[in-house]
Formats: sequence, C-alpha cells, structure tokens
Amino acid sequence: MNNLIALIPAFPFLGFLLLFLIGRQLPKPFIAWIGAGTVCAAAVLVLLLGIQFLQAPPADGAYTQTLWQWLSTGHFSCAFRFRIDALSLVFVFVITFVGALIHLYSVAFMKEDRDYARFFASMNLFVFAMLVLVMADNLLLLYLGWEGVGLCSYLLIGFWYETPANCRAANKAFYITRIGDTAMAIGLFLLFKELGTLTIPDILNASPTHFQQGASNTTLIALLLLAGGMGKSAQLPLQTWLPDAMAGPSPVSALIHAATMVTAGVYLIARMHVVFQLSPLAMAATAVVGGLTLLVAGFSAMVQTDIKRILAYSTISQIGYMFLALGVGAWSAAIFHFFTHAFFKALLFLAAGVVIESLHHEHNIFRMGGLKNRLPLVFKTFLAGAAALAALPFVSSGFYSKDQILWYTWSAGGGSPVLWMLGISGALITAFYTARLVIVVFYGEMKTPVSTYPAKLMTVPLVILAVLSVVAGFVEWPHNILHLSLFSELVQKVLPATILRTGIPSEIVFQGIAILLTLTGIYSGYYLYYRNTHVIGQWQQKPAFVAVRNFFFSGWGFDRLYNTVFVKPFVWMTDLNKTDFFDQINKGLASGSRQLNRWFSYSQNGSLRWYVAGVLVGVLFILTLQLFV
Amino acid sequence: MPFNSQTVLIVAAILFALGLVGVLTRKNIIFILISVEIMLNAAGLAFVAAGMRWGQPDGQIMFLFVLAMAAAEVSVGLALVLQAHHQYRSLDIDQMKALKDEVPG
Amino acid sequence: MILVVMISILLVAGFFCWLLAQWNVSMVKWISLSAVAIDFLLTCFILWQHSVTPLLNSPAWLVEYRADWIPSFGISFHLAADGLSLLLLLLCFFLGLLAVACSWNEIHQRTGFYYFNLLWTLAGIAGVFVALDLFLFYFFWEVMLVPMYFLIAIWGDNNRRYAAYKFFIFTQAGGLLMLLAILALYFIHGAQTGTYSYDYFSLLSTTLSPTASRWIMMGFLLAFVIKLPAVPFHNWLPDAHSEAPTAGSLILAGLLLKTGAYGIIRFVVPLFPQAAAAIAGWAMLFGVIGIVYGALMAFAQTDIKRLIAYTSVSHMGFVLLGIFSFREIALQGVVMQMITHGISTGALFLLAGMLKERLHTRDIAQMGGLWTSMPAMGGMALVFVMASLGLPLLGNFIGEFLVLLGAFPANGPLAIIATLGFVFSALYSLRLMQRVFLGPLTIETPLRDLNARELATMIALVISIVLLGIYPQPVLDLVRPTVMQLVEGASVATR
Amino acid sequence: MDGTQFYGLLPFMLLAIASIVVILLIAFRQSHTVIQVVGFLMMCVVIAAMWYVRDRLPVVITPLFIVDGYAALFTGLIVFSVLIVGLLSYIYFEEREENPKEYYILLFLSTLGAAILTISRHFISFFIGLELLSVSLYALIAYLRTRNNAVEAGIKYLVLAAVTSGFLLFGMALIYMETGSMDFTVIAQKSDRWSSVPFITGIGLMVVAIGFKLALVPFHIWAADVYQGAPSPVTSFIATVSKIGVFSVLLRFGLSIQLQTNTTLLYVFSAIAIASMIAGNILALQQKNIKRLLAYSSIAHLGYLMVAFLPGDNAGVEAAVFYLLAYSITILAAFGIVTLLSSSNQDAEDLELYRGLFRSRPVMALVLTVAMLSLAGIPLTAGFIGKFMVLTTGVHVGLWLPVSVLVVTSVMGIYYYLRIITTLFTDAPAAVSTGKSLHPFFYMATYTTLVVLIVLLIVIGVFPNIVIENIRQFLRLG
Amino acid sequence: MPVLFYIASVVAIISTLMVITRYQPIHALLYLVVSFLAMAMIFLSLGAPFVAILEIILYAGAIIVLLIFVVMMLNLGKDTALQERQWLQPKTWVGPSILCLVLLTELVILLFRSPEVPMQVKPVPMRAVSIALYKEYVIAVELAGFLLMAGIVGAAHISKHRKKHLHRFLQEEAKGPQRRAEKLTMIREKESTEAVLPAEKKPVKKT
Repeated sequence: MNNLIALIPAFPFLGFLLLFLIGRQLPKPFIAWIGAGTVCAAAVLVLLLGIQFLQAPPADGAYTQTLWQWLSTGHFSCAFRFRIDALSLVFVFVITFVGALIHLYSVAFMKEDRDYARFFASMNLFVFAMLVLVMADNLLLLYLGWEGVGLCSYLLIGFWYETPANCRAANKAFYITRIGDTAMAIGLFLLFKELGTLTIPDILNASPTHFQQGASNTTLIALLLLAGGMGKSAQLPLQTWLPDAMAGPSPVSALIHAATMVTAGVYLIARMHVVFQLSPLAMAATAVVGGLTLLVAGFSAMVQTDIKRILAYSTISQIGYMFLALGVGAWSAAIFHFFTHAFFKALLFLAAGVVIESLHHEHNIFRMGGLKNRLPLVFKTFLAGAAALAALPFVSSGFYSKDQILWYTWSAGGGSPVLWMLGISGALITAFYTARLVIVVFYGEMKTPVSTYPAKLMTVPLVILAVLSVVAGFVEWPHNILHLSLFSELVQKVLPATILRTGIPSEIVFQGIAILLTLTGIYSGYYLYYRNTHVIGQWQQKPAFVAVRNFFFSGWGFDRLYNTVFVKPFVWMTDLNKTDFFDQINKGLASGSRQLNRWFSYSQNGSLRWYVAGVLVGVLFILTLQLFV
Repeated sequence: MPFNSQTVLIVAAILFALGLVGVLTRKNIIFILISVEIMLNAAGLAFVAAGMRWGQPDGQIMFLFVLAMAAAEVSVGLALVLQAHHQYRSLDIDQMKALKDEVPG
Repeated sequence: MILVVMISILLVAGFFCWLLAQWNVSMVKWISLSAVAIDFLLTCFILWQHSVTPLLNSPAWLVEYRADWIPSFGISFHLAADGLSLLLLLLCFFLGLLAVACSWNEIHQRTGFYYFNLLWTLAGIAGVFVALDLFLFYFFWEVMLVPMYFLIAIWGDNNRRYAAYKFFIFTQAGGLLMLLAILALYFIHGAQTGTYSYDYFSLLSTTLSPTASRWIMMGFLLAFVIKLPAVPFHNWLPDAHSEAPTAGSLILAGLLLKTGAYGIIRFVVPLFPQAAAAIAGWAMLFGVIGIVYGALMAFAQTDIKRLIAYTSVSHMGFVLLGIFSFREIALQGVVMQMITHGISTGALFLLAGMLKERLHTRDIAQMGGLWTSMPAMGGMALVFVMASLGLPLLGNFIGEFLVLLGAFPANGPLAIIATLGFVFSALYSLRLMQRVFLGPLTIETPLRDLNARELATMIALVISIVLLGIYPQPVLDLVRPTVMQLVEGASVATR
Repeated sequence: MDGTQFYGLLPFMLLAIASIVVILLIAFRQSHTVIQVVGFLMMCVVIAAMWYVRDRLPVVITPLFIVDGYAALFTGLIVFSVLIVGLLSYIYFEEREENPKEYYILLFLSTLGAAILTISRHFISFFIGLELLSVSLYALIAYLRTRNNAVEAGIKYLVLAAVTSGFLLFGMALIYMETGSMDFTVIAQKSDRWSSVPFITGIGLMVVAIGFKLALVPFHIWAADVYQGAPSPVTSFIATVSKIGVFSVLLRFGLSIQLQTNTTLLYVFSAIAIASMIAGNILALQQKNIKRLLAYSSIAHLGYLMVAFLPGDNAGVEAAVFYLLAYSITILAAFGIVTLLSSSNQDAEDLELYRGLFRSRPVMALVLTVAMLSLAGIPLTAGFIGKFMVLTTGVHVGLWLPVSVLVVTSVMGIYYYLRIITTLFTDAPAAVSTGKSLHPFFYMATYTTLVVLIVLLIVIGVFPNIVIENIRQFLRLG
Repeated sequence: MPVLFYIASVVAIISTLMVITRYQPIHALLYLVVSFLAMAMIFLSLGAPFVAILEIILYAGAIIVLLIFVVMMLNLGKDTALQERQWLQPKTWVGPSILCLVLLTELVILLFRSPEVPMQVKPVPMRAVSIALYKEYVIAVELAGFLLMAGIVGAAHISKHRKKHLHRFLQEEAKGPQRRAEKLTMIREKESTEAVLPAEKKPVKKT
C-alpha cells in the first residue's frame, strides 16, 4: 500500500491532464466518465487504504511514498513525498469521498453547460491539489497544494466568466486568500530560518527542543501560519471573499467552499500543532479569531436572503467553531467538526443547488417556499443537513461535534468562559437561521413554480450525504452519555489529546444549556417565520432595526471598509503614476538636451563678425586662464 | 629713452588689436581684408623684432613668408570680393548670412 | 571550439538570410530556423556529454576556447562555458527557436534583413554568455544592441523610433560606463602584475583598494542594472518591449534582461567581492523597490505589452535581491528565476503578439471575453499568467521561493516586503487575465484560435515551465559549482 | 641636399610635381578624365614612394623637416584620403557647370600643404605648410563660385583663417622672442621655457590657429557653415586631410616640447577638448542638414581625439593615429554617399532626402549606416576600436574628467547618428532620383570604393591588431 | 634710434586707427600706406633695412595697389561711405573694442611678466638674410612659390565670370527693387539651367 498512495492524487491529476489537453474534443459522456471516474477511483483507493490503516496501522503511524527529489540546494532539500497519517487520512477520506459524490452530482448538474470539460478539468485539478495539500510531507509541497486549490477556487468561482460579477468574485477570492498565503510563505521562510527544514515530521520533532515556550519567534511563526489559515478558511478579517464566492456553480460551493478547501486552514493549524502549542498567544489568537468569526458570520447569516449566501456565512461560522476548538487545544474536536461539517454542508449546498436549479435559478429564499411537497426528497435530505447544522440533539452529527467543542471551550486547557459564551451564542444563532432557512424555503406558500426535477444522479449523492449527516456523529459520543470515542482515538495518534482544566463543573450542565439554546433558536425561527410572520414585518418598520439588518446583511460592512481603506487608494495611487514618474526624469533630460541644442544653435547665426568675436572670446579665455592659473 | 623687446612687442600688440577691432567692427569686406592685413603686418613686426633681439636673420625671413602669404591671401580674398560684389551687389558682410543653423522650434 | 562554431553559425546564417532574401523568402526562414536548431542541439549535446560524467566532479568550466585577438592590448578571444553559461545558452537557443517560429508569418517586409538581425542578436547574446575576456564581453555586449535596435526601429509599432532610441541610449550609457570600469581594472591589474590582460581569470586576482573597487564596481553594476533593469533605470524597458515586434519582445524579455543578471553573477560579485558585500544592502533594497514598484506599475497599465514589461521589472527585482544576499539557495533561485522568467514572460509576449495579430490593438480595454472564441489561447494564457504570479508547480515559483528563502536570513525585513510582491503579482496577473480573456465578449468578428504552429510553440513553453516547476533539480545541479564558487568568494570577502 | 635627404623628400616632391603635371595637362587641353586618372596615378606613386623610402627613415633635413615613421604614417593617411576625395570629385564635378580642371591643382597643392605639416619641425615649415593648405582651401571652398553660398563660405573661411593665422604668427613670434629659435627641438632644449610667461602665452596664441583648423570649441563656429557651403568632396577634404595634417603637427610640436608637462596648457587643452565634445554633440542633436551635422560631429570627434593628445605619450600617439584612420575612412564613406546622391544642381544635404534610402538604394544605405555606427563607436566597426584606444589612453593616465565627458557625450551622440540611420530605414519614397548614368565606370568605381571602405572599417574593427602592429612599427622607425 | 622707433610707432598706431575708422575705402587705403611707411621706419630703427624696403615695395606698393584697383573697379564711393557711416555707431563698435582692449591689456600684462631685455640694435646684414634664405630655408622658399601659385590659380578661378550671366543679372536688376533673397533664388535657378544647357544635356527636372 505504501507504494500506492501516490496514486490517490495521481488519478485526479490524470483526469485533469486528459481533460485539459483534449477535453474540448471529447463527447460529454466521456468527459463525465473521466472527470467523475478518476475521483471515484481515488475514493475507492482511499477506502482500501483506510481499512488497511485501521486494521494494521503502519509502524511509524504513517504511510509515506517518495516520488522524486524536488529541490535540493544548500541545506535546503525538499522532495515530492506523500505521507498519510491519521490526520491526513481523515482529510483524504473526506476529500475523495465527498469529492466523488459531488462529481457524480455534477455529471448531471452541469449537463447543459458548454464548458463541461473545463468544469471537470478544474474540479479534478482541485481534488488533486487538495490531496497534495493534505498528503504533503513537507510544507513546500503543502504550499503547492495550498496555492493549487486557490487557483482552482479562482477558476471555478469565475467559471461562468461572461458575467463580470463572477470574475470580480473570483479575483476577490484569489486576492484575499493570496494575502493569507503570503503571510504563510513568510512563516515558512521564518520556520526554515529557524529550523533549517520544511519537512513536516522534522519540524514537529525539532520544534519542542528548538523553540522556547512562548518565545516571540515561535509566536510570530504561529501567527503567520494562522494568517495563512485565516485567508484560506475565510476567518475574520479575511472572510469577505467567501460569500461572493457563491458565484460559482453549486457543486463547487459544496466541494470547495464548504467541505474541503476552506478547511485547509484547520488542517494547517492541526498539522503544525506543535508550533502552536509552543505559543499560548497564537493559540489564544486562534481561539479569539474563531469565536469572533462564528458570531460575526452568524449574525450575517441571519439576515441574508440568498440561499447560498446563508450557507456561505454559516460555513464561515462553522469554521469559526473549528478555529475556536483548535485555539483552546481541542484538536480532535476541531477535526471531528470538520468531518461532520463536510458531510452536512456539502449536502446543504447540493440540495440548495437542486432547489435553485428547479426554480429557474432563483436564489432568493423569499421567492421560494412551499417546496416541501414539490421536492420531497430534497426536503428530507435538506432537513437532515439542516438538523446537523443546527446541532439538533442526538439525531444529528452536528450535535456531537459541536457539543464537544462547546464543552472544551470551557474546560480545555486554553478554554475560558468568554470563549464558551461566544460559542454558545453562536449555537443559538445557528439554530435560528437554520430554522429560518428551512421554514422559508420549504414551508408556506409556493412563490415560484418548480420547472425541473432533479435527475437520479443528483439525488443519490444527496441521500448518501443525508445518511452520513445523521450517522457520522455516532463515531464519537460525549463521555457522559456513551463512552465511544473512535474518532478521537484515531486522530490522537497524531494530535495531542485535549487536556482538561481542573475544577470544571459537570459536562451535563453544558450539554443541557447547549440543547436548550439550540431548541430556543429553532423555536424562535419557527415563531418568527411560520407562526407570527407579521412580527418581522413590524420590526421592519423601525429604522434602527433596518439599519442593524442592513449592517449584518452587508457582512458587517467589511467590504465597504476594505474598499475605502485599501482598494480605492491603491487603484488611485497606481493610476496616478500610470505614466511612471521616473520617465519624467528621462524626458526632462531629453528636453533639456534639446533646449541646450537650441541655445547653442543661436550661436550659429551666420554672422562672420560674431564668429570672429567667438574666436576672440576663445583667445581671452586662454589668456585669462594663464593670468590666473 | 632706451627701448627693449617688450616695447616693440607692445607696439605690435597694439597694431594687432587695432586690426582685430577693424575686423570686428567693419561692415565692408574690403575693410575687413585691410584689417586682416594690419594684423598680419603686426605679427610680422613681432617676428622682425624677435629676430633682431637674437641678432638672427630668421625673423626677417619669416617676415618674408608672411608677406608672401599675405599676398596670396589678398589675391584670393579680392577675387572673392569681386565675386561677392557680382552676386550680392554689395560688399556688406551682414548680407552673407545664408549659411546658419535654423534653430529648431 | 564548439562555442565558436555556435556563434559563427548564427552569424553566417544571418548573412545568408540577408543575401538570399532576394530570391527565396521561405528558404530564409528555414535557414534561420535550422541555424538556431543546430545551435540548440549542440548545446544539448554538450550538456549530454557532461551528464555522462557526474557534474559535481567535473571542472567548473566544461568547454573552453582561447585564441589571441589583439595581443598588443592583451585581448584574447576567450570563450568558456560553465553550467550557468550552458544553461543560459540553452535558454537562448530555445527562445531563439521560438522567436524564429513566431516571426514566421508576422514579418512580411525585408524578411532577409529581419532574420539577419534576429540571428545576430542571438549571436551577440550567446557571445555575452560565454565570453571570458572582458573586452570580448563588452564587444558582444554592444554587438547585440545594434540588430536589436533595428528589430525595434524597423519592425516595431507606431512609436517604435522613440522606443528604439531610448533602448539604445540607455544601454549604451551603461555599456560605456562599464567600458571605463573595465579599462580601470585593466590598468590597475597591469600595474600590479606587469602583464596587461583583459582575461577574466587574471583579473580575478587583482587586489583593489576599497575606493577603487567601489568605483569600478559601480561602473559594472550600473551597466548591468540598466540592462536588468532595476528601478530607477527601467524606463527603456516598457517602451522597448511594447513597441518591439513579437520576436523582439520575446528576446528582450527572455534573454536581454538575463545578460544583466548574468553580468552581475559573473563579473560584479567575483571581481569585487568586498565592494559588492558593502553595497549588498542597497542593492537588495533596490531589488525590493523594483519588485513592488514594477508590480504597481504593471497593475496600472492598459497596454498589454507594457503591462507584461512592467512585470519583468518586478520579476527582475528578485534577481537583484537574490544575488546580493550571497546565499547559495538564493543564488540558485536567481538562476531559476532567470530561466523561468525568460520562458514565462516570453510566452506572455508571444500571446500578446498573437492577440495583436488578431485584434490589431494592444489596449486591454478593447479586449474581453476572448476565452469564448479562443479557449486554447485562454488556457495557455492562464498557465503563464499563473506562472508570473508565482504559482507553485510552475517554474517561476521555484525561483522566487528560493530567492526569498535565501534572502530571508540575509535581510529579513526586505525579504518580507519582497514576499508581499506575491500579492501584487496576483493583482496585476489576474487583472490581465480578466480584462483579456474573461468577462463578456466584446469583439464581434470571429477570431481564429491557435493554429498548429502557435500551439506547438506554446506547448513547448508550457512543458518547459512545468518541468522546471516540478523537477528543477538538474538545473540546480548544473549551476551548483558556479554558485558555490560565488558564495565562497563572497564569504571570504565578508569575513 | 644629399641622397638620403632626396629620398626622404621624394614623396613630397612627387606631390608637388603632381600639381605641376595637372597644370601641364590643362595647358595641353586634356580632358577631365585624363586629369583624374593621372592624378589618381600620381597619388598612388606618392604612396609607393613612401613605401619605397620607408627603410631609409628617419631623414632629417635641417632645420625645416624631418621625415620619420610618424610623418610617413600621417602622410600615408593624408594621401589615402586624397585618393578617395579625388575619386569622389570626379563624379561630383563632372556634372557641374564649373571647369573642374583647376580644382585638381588646388587639391594637390593643399594636400602638399598638409603633407608638409606632417614633416615640419620648424615654425617656418609649419607656417608655410599651413598657409599652403589654407590658401588652396579658400579657393577650393568657393570653387563652385556661383552657387551653394560658396562665396559666403569662402569669405568666412578666409577671414577667420587669416585672423587666426595672425594669432599663430604672433604666438610664434613670442616663442621665438623667448627662445631665440624656431626649431621645435631647440625650443625643447630651453630648460627654463615653462617659467617664461610670454612663452606659454605664445603657445596659447598658437592654439587659436590650431584650434581653428581642427574646429575645436571655441574656434569651431565656422565649421558648419563652411562644410555646408563647400562642395561635398572639398568638405570631406576639410574634414579629413586638413585635420590630419594640422593634428599631426600639433602632436609633433606637443611631443617635442613636452607640452603636457605644463599644467596651464594642460588645462587649456582639457577645457578645449571637453568643450568640443559637449558643444559638438549638442549642436548636432537636432540638425537636419547632413553636412552641418557631420561638421558638428567632427567637432565632437576632434574633441575625443584631443583626449588622446592630452597624455602626450606613445599610447596616445598610437590611439590618435588609429582614431584618425578610422575617422577618415568613416567620414570619407559618409561624404561619398552625400556626393553620390548629390544632383547636378543641389548637394544632398537635407536629411529628408535620405528617407527610405534603404528601400531604393540598399547598398548606399548600408554604407551610410555602417559609417554612422562607426562614428557612434559601436563595436564591429573601426570607430569602436578607435574610441576604445582613446579611452584607454585617457584612463591610463587618469584623466577622469575628460574621459567621463567623452562617455556622456558619446551617449548623447548616439541619438543623432541613430536619427540618420532611422531616417534611412523609414518607409517613404526616396526623393532622390538623379538618374545619373553618364559615367558608369566611375560610378561603379566609386561604389566599389565605398563598399571597400566599409569592409575596411569592419575588418579593422574586428581585427585591429594588424593595423595597430603596423602603426607601432612605423612609430618605432623614428 | 629709439627716438625714431617711438615716433614711427606713434605714427603707425595713429594712422592705423585712422584706417579702421574711415568711411571712404580710398581714404582708409591712403592711411594704410602711411601706416606701412611708418612700419618701414620701425624696421629701419630696429636695424632691418631689407625688410623695411620690402615693406614699402610689397605692402605699400603691390598690395595696396591691388586693393585700390579693386576699390576702383567696383566703384566703391559714396554709397559705401554712407553705409559705413550708418553702421559705425558707438553701439556697434564699443563692444568689440572693449573686448579687444581686454585682449590687449591681458597680452601686455603677460608680456611684462618676463624680465626686460634691452633691444640690441645691431643690424643683420642683408647678406646674412640672403644666405639663410637660400641655404637653410631654400625648400621653404620653393614652397612659398607653390603658395603663391595656389593664390594665383585660386584667384584666377574665382574671379572669372560669365558675361551672359552678368547680363541676365543686370536685367533682373532693371526690373525694379526686389527682395534679395528672392532674387538670389531666381538667380540660382537660372544658373542651374544654364549650367546644364550649354553642355548639351537635357534639362533636369527639378525635384
């Protein structure tokens, strides 16, 4: 098996190559086969690998395979080497499995599109890059994947490039993530300067001895890596790109902007946990960023009207939970939430895609409604996903993962009541907007007629994901209910176990509060949007409410802020100097010479007397020189 | 009142300068030629004086050559004057300004 | 001897092109193509010859040729190539092939003279890369200017004369300063040893007083940074690049700029290690200024070729930064950057040329949505746009990453600012992509996608840039001896 | 005069005889062609004689002359230039209204004057040579007396030359007064010469005349007008022969009295060199008349040449000879094109006439292009090696200011040389359509000569060693 | 002897001053004769009788006669005098004169920087001059012959003019006052056609 892990990314890459080079000449079924088939093949491989890994774990906890020496110069050396340990395995599994489902879904979803081949080529490239990211043995290779997924994200957000808004969204996504990437690159340089290596195991081994606890350079490195993660995972203050990224096709949103790429930041931090652990400040920062993000995004999600934007903000919010968990040291909890979130958020996006597709590309939830009976299957699956998102107690995977995080935010080593407060209020908000979403879209009267019904190939992935959204959480139970911790046992082969603070009240209290708040949230959604819909209408008469709503709606005004503070001055400045003021120096020299030429030309006026005077002046010059030298 | 070499040179220099003033101030080409002759003559004087100072004939010989040169010069010069008079109907040096730089704008 | 053969093939073929153009134009094209191809194969042959024996153990100078030229001044015809030179020769002939290919249908007037100039420019550049006699170096340095001038001034765009003058005058100014510096070095060396020689190896042993060393080095450096170009000497570049014909831009960006970088590596640092170390900080600063400034300028441009030209300014900033950090990694990165920038920017200019051929404009405001009609070109453009913004997997990233990695220990703050260049490069690159290929289609007339010749050219470039991105090790190994020498020299000097 | 002296002076006698032969030919009413051919042969004979007497050098004819390798080099250069000028003259004058025959008398007389300058070692021979050169030139410049402002140019040149000759004589007289001799070597032996102010003043006044002949700033203002007004072959003659002759005597005088050891004079010459380089190049920048442009360019070039004069050592002499050689070939080629393109009623002066020449007459355009590149000092041409050698001498003795000015102004100069080249390549119907096909043989000969000149330029540019070695060998002779 | 020298010098300077200030060319030439005669006296006072005689014969004789001949031939009279009178305003001559004065002052200062050497007036015999002339400097004398030949040939060529041409020119003149520049261009056009036609070439079309 050791020699086969390279095949996992190789399959999608092969698919990409074929589609990129000759895709336009192929008929659509062929494209579908190549595009979806390669990812499915990878998924199968991963399944086999996973089974083997669980049954007979490798000696050093990881499978590795070196393809070739990539770079070797001086004391810097880097290879194309893949490495799968437990952490990677989780990610690889999610990527290939969810990826395969989404590819299958896309085969039907994108059927009518002209650029079928380009779509699958980009998707395959994305899967390849994402796999490289999580399977990388060194940070340079990781960075390769990291940038690769950014590229694919760019390509797929701007997939329908004829619309300028889509291109703008794509560019915005790339620019903002690039800021994070650049910070991360600086982090890599710093890390290399300190440790002389970028190989992940070496870093993990060397860090505790090389760095001192809380030393400034450690903190700096960790913060820079965090910044990288913030960009890619759309955390405050680099979160503004993700809502706009919904311009891409729904499968793209599902795969890239919900399930996989946006969690790369989580992976990076988890991967570099040793460095982070050495810096309490960085840990705290991670937690605070996560906590703030989940609230900010949650508030925005409450008032959105575009179904995909709601989901986008909820994604930001959920990743905020993961960051929060990472920040308090609840490593496995974060990964677990990633695991469940991947399923239910992919499901939600795919279902949303079906809804949108069925309603003539209608995105506004208030022009939907009453779909419960028209699209029953979609409704049921969507409900499963929504339940997980809202963390409906016991019957949803989201409950298990989120509950764990909430518990640890109070009790883990880095936890604190404040962080817990952030998390728990986020839970309330999440429940509220989830309820709002489901109720507005599926209940009430129908506002737009359903035009098309989803194909089989689209519903099957929905069902599979719905099942997973429910059952995926069962691998890990709260300690006080059922002592089952399959997931954290697996992950803790790589990540440290969460250390609890002492003197914590019983867990049951927190669970109770969480459940209570979730239900409250769901009920208030139900109350406001189903029972007493006029309440909202009354509120909307009040300017203060409208102002607050608009503020949340615009994503807390971040876009406008960045526009005025960064974008406009930048464009103004570059435009001002478009002609390059250095050129003025040269032009000045040239025109100066011309002016001199003009002056000198006046001396050539054709008058003999003047010429003799010139000679005379020359003589005087020579004689004067002799007089005074 | 004895005189020394410098005195002679100064007389030559004064004549030389006068010739130069003539070249510089006169408008008529004939006058300019005359002034040139004065200058050459002044230089010849300086030579003769220098030869005398050392008691050598070389200064005088040089004067001879200056004379020859002045003659050749004047002959060509006067030929040019004639030609100029035919072409320009005037000996005004200021009318001969066709050759000059056109100052670029 | 093989080096002499290479250069003379180009020169002679150039002559034939000129003479034969009267009779048969297509033969001219084939002659020039085959001349460059032969040179390309010869370079490959040398490389192959030396890859049979492990490179690390062989002497640094793999090929050498030496003959007297003007013995009365101690000038010899001394050509030699080490790994670096061979690599650059390879690049030179590779891009030369592409230049011939891309001119195939573009040039209709005075074809013979065009190819004469093209080949002579290549010959001059090849000469610069292998000349080891300073006089000879200067000779080649200037020889490549005149044909290049003609390429711009005759076959260029509307504002070609201005651009050509500017190009020539800038580079000539630098060149003459370098000549002064060479002479000063020659006399100092002669006074010390009694033998007057322009030979690189003899001059290496010159001991210079700090002041003399500084001044002489400045002469060299100025010539090279003008060619590189570093801000604030870069103004010739946007004009020259944008007005030149496609092949001209390709050669300018792909090769001519490299001669500046090559000069710094080959002459400035080894000849004046102390002085170079003394100004390293400033040089790196100028490199960083170039990175940022070039990127900002590129962002503001609306002329596609000008935009690409300014990206060159930005990318060459990395070269300056890398060289003057005197770290092995950074220097390896510099070499990578030189090669990959040649390929990627060359490719972008090729694309710009193709666009110009089809749309008759260079204004990106008049383009848009071209992907719809020309998906193949769009795909190719995407690859090179990504290369220029430093996407891993493509060659440029390796260069920039290594430079920054190496420069980081040398000067952290500057390296950090340079890294911000990643963000700026994304800004201009994507802007280019979006304005040209994305967005709604603005041009009604049907456009022809890449034809077979163009596609072949582009694929060759794509393959090379990807190969360099995923397997750059041969390049690194090839230049290691040169780089090691440089680093040792510099470390001795700074000790 | 003994045998050796006779042999030494043989080439110069032959030169003198050439002019008399022409007079005789005119007396016997021979045609232009005959005169041209005979003149050409005579010049060849002079060169042959020079080669023949080479082994007997140096020959001193006290007190006036010394015929040494140095003189042989410069005379060779002068006669070579005259050969080309003569060739150009044929096609130029054959089609014009003037009787071209006297022209050759004057041409050979002024050549004799220039040649005399190269062998002068005495003020009298210096003066006579200079005046022989000048007086013939007055007539040559105004030769086409009814047109092209020839009279104006002639008068300007005559008056200025006479005035500056006055200064020369006055200066010589001062020196003679101080030293008691007019012989260069005797003057050099006066050990207290540098402490004598009138002596230095005398040299300063002599510089006026020399500067005038070499068109150095500030005595340069005549150059453009005279270049423009004179017939093209005469212009090329002024640009080459007259300058070579005068420069050779300046160099000989400077070297023999060790002029360069005096700071004041060094300042004077440096200032003149610098001013010439700057003014020449600036004046040429936007000039649209090619003859005027070449005049300004020659001012600049003589400025460069002065940089080689400043060190006053052997390397400087070598550099100067080489530079003059390269410069003469180039200028002759350039004026050759001007002559070829001149119609029977108008010299091809306006740069506009050269538009699109590459299209209509590629060979001519090529010749002019290479000539311009050589003037600009671009490698592969002799001009580059010349400039390189001048720079070398300058750097060697650390003349940093003149050398830097040289570099900066050459960069400036490139602009106008390129301007000419660009004009040639600009697409436009060539306005020149002279349709001259009267003397195919002479046209072909001229063409061939120009091409040979250009080839020579390139060959010397690529393999300068042969030339440099030969120059050294000649200089070693005496 | 010094007295003679001083008197002659003063006469020479004053008459030269008169030369350059006269309006009538003929007056100036007469003053020039005086100046040359005074110069001859200076030569005599210096002990160079040979040169003094040459000065009178050649300068005051031949050259002046040549000049007078030209003045008469061109009939330079009142018009020229008027032109000169109008021209020679202080504003035209003050500047150049000051410059020349500066030159003179500088020359004098420089000359006085060397120690004074009394002039030993010991006449060089004419015989010595002749011997030197025909022994050491004989080649120079021969060259002087060539110099004069150049002068003669040049003067002969330049002063030639065609009758027809002059005639046409005068015709032009008769037509009334025209601006000189226009005239000149017309003349040139004529000349060029004339130049071509007599040689039986077909008229070249003007470009």
